[in-house]
Amino acid sequence: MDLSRAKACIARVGGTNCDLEMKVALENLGLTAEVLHMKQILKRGLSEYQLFVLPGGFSYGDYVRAGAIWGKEVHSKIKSELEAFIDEEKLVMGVCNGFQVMIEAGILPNGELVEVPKAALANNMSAKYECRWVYLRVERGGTPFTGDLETGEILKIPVGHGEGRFIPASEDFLKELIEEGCVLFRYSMPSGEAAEGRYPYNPNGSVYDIAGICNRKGNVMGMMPHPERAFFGWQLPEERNVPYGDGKRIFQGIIKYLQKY
Amino acid sequence: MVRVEVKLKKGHFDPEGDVTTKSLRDLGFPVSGVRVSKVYTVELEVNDKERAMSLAREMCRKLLANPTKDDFFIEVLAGEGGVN
Amino acid sequence: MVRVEVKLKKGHFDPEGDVTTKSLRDLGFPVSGVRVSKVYTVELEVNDKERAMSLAREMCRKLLANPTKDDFFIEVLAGEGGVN
Amino acid sequence: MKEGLIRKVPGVSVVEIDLSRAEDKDLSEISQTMGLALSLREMKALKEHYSRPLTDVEIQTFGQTWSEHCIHKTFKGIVEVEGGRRINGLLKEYIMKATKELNKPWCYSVFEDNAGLIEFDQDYLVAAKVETHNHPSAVEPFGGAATGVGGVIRDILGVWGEPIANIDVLCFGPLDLPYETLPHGLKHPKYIYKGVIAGIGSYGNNMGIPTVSGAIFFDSGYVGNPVVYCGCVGILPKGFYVKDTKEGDYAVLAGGRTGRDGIHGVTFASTDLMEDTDRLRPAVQIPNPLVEERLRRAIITIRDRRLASGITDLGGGGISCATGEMANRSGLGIEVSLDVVHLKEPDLAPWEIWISESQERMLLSVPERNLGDVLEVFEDEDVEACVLGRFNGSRRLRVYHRGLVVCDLDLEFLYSPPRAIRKASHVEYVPTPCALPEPKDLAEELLRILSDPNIRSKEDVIRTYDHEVRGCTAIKPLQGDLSGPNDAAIIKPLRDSWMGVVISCGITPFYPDPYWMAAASIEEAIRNNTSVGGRRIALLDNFVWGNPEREDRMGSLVRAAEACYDFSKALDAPFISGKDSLYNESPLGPVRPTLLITGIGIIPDVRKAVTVELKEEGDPLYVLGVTRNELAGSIYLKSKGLNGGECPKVNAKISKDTTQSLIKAMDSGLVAACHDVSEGGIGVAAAEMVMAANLGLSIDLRNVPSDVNRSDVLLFSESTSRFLVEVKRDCVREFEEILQGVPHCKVGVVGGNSFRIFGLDGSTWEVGISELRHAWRGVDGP
Ligand SMILES: Nc1ncnc2c1ncn2[C@@H]1O[C@H](COP(=O)(O)OP(=O)(O)O)[C@@H](O)[C@H]1O
Ligand SMILES: [Mg+2]
Repeated sequence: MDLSRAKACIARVGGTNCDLEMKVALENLGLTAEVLHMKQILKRGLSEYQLFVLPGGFSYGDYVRAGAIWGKEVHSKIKSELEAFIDEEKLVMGVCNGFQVMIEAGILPNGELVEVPKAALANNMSAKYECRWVYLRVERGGTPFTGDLETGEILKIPVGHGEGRFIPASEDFLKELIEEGCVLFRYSMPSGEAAEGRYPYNPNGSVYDIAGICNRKGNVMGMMPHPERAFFGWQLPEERNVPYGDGKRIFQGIIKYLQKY
Repeated sequence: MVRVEVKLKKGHFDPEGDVTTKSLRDLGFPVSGVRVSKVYTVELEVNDKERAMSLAREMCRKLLANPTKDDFFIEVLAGEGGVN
Repeated sequence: MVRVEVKLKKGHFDPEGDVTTKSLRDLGFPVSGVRVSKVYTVELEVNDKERAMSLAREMCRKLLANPTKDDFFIEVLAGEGGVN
Repeated sequence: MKEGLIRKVPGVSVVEIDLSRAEDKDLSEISQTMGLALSLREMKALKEHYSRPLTDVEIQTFGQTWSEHCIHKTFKGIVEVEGGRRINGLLKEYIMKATKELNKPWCYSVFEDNAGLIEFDQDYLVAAKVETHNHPSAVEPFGGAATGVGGVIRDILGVWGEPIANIDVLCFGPLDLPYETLPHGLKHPKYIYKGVIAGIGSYGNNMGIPTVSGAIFFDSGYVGNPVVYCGCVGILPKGFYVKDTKEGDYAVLAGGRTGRDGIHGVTFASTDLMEDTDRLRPAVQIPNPLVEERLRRAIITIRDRRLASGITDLGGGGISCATGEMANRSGLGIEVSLDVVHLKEPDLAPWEIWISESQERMLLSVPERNLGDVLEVFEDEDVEACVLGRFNGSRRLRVYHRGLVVCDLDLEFLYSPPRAIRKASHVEYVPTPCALPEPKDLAEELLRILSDPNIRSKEDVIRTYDHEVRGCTAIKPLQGDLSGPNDAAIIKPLRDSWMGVVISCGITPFYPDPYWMAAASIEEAIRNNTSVGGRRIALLDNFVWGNPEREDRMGSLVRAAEACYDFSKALDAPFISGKDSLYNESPLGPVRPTLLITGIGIIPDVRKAVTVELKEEGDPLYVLGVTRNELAGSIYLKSKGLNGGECPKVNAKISKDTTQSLIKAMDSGLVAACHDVSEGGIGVAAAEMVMAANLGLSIDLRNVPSDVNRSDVLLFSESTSRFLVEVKRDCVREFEEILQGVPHCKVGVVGGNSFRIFGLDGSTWEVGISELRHAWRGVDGP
């Protein structure tokens, strides 16, 4: 579709706090992005949007478990709306707290909103909040979110979270995720080999170094690292005299997809 | 009133517990391990023990616990506003 | 083994409990209030009940609780590595 | 107490106190039992003024409004210095005077509102404020520090600023302090340390404000009195700074509910921390960043829609101070009803509601026509709000409770408290020679110093703070994968401008002479700012001192304030805001006098910022500034348990010339890396540049501009006004030209995989990078 007609909805509730930088990144690529409170979403619905973003923050103070309260709210209030959205092969993206919300709402890893989540994002092995830049290996290029990337590419993007340790419900389920191409990003060494749990390359102790996953189709994606914080060159920790950072590549994938949508 | 204890499943890492263990040992306590759990003391507007129990179970399933990593234990307590 | 429960003192507002209450009500549960506390299950390398109790008290004083805002409750449990 | 002085008012929880018949000892007792912390002189002023009985609500209002925290009694009071000199207020005579005389057109609003405001560019203002939260953090480290952050964020909101960065500077007792030596009632430094850091991180992270700048110190002088500075920087469009409360406007209270938490926080901060800390129960505040996050959204919306005419935060003194101040500064009066306030618990007495310091609340003045809209904005963000009252022309503060007037005070009198008079005497620091034999192995000394708690990498703390959230952090506290310590942070606040706000700190609490300590702190704040490319620097001062009623504490305070005037002027950097926290005393004595200077600079293009890590093999390394034998208070001596030596002094001319030339060199693109030389001297600064880059360096001490004849002194002296600068290899000539007239010399070359030092007598030392890193960070990899 014509990009000028495409629209992103960045959702928020009390405690969401990474919505603006998300908007900046999307708008920089020519997308119209609106930040909507859940209350407004309940009134307006999602039909006018092609991209639904759950951004980072501390929704509802991250009480109970990070992302849990919002996740359950999503599940109880916009389940069918969001399922239809996903069915239409529109894009759903969760970053950091948004990813936690998706897990708790059951949107991921299943791709449909199941009541009992089949994974968890538990507290970091360091038992601390970790704000640092990590290396991500792209495990599956060519999905709607990695359309601008090839399998095996290494991205440098920061994380900032206290609860990001991905745990699948079972070994078998992990296998399933891997086999079906649902593991999208893994924490890696700068060289590209797997981090294999090594701190701080794997900053939280995620099983199988999982940093981001998607559904089978790839139109629903959640990740702990923040691509919107690695969008512009000046945001980068080292070489800052380049126009853009690696985070932009993920957004570019989105744009590509929407243009074809 | 119900008391819901949400605990990490056996065999799951408990980073907070590990850090606490270390701190306690640093302070000289003969501690070999700590597990940390959360307790929700919930005032329910119901008076029936059975119902309180089933509501609590439902609350765990719907919000308080994530079955991938958590176990939960429920105890129905007597008390004001709770079960008599 | 000892179980230490650390609770906000009465009169202190519990933001987590408050948010949890709202969320549970929102999900349709007839809940009028929630208080959240933390439980440390500590494996002690001592076998004497009295001593375990006094150690636990000391642990609360030094690390686990802040008497300014917390109450704590200690229970000595039997169990492996604990008091027999 | 005399019979019948106190009478209960029937029907409400209010008592009346008849001061007119009270004797001195009654007055003191009343001040004590009501927790007022008013002096006898102040109580007598009340007695004289009022022949009628005062309600507890009224007396508490005075207790709050006349407290050290709210009106800065000491800093605004008269100081009698030994020898008969009288200072007409430290603030006026020193801090504000420098700003006034410098008269910078870019200073927009200074020392007036909740935060200092300076121009960022044509259309935007930068707001900055730093506060302390020492006492609450000593009692409840997590909550104390967290609410400190929450409070200073509200100061920024209180000038309509959008918070963009947090600052935290912390001082603790030694973490390895033996438990047995801890006096009863004090908490162990480690407990305080962990709690404070968790509290700061938690609040900032939750609010989504990056914590980008700070420092951590350890010293036995902080065992009884930990120091917690929390700062916040914000940005706002110039035209949206509204402060125009009018008669007929409504007073709207919004945010968290009011409870018993923090009652008497103000008076608590104004008295010694002499008691068993656990007994000061009501003073602890429970942080609730979730509420403040929503409050922030609502306030920025109200600002952008221009719905309100004024705003202030609720800090010390709660509703009483916020309403009184807002009415007073607008030349108005106000009527307030306590019945509409949302409460956490039902049975609060009127005076408790009135002065409670529950967190996360703000007060707005709203014109009648906008009232509905304002309440709607709050509702949309799930923020509780109530219409507390209305401003009028009466110049009175009138408070209603259940239909009764429980407080009716004349604002004129309320805001003209008797001026405090303090006495000061000071014993000058006389340097004694320090008997330190020259060590043989400087490599060993360097490694020892690098692992000193005061020098060691603070990475394990810094990374628990989100310094990237908002996506505006151009220069981070830690540089690159190897976490080099940058000298200042840079935030790029606007989408379509390359300009950045440069945030730095200067704090040198170990220097024994208060005058030179203050001078060095100011100079360091400026130096750190310059190191990354900051200029046009504004300063904030934060004094943490002991009981000002003791002459010696006051004496050193005066000396430090004098230095603030002298060096603010000489270095051309105005103060724009600040705060003092006095009465930091404990059973172990007064706090180590500590002055934090925060520097807020700008940089025209964040892409041109300079970072700490060495860049290129073969580049020359320069030392700028002169190294002197100034070891007093240095980490080198301190880590050996030694005293004495000369205190580092500041030569303002050299300092100013150096920073100006350096900025010029940076703007010309000649500088590859830069690091300020401070704690641990050239040795530590150079080692940090090496570690940050994983690139070696050799330096020759014989070339360091200096009159010192010992290698260890050259390496570890903490003389001020010095920088280490890596100059791009082919820019040397141009660099030398710009640096003309400024002491500087090429001392080394980048390269290799070790740090090599050539001593004065021809001896050399070599340390591997990974050895350095093990000493400084405890680990080798990222
Ligand atoms: N010691 C000080 N040095 C410089 N400025 C000060 C000092 N104390 C107070 N101020 C200024 O006075 C104004 C009011 O300060 P303050 O009472 O701290 O406000 P608030 O109550 O909102 O925290 C502020 O602009 C502050 O910067
Ligand atoms: Mg204020």
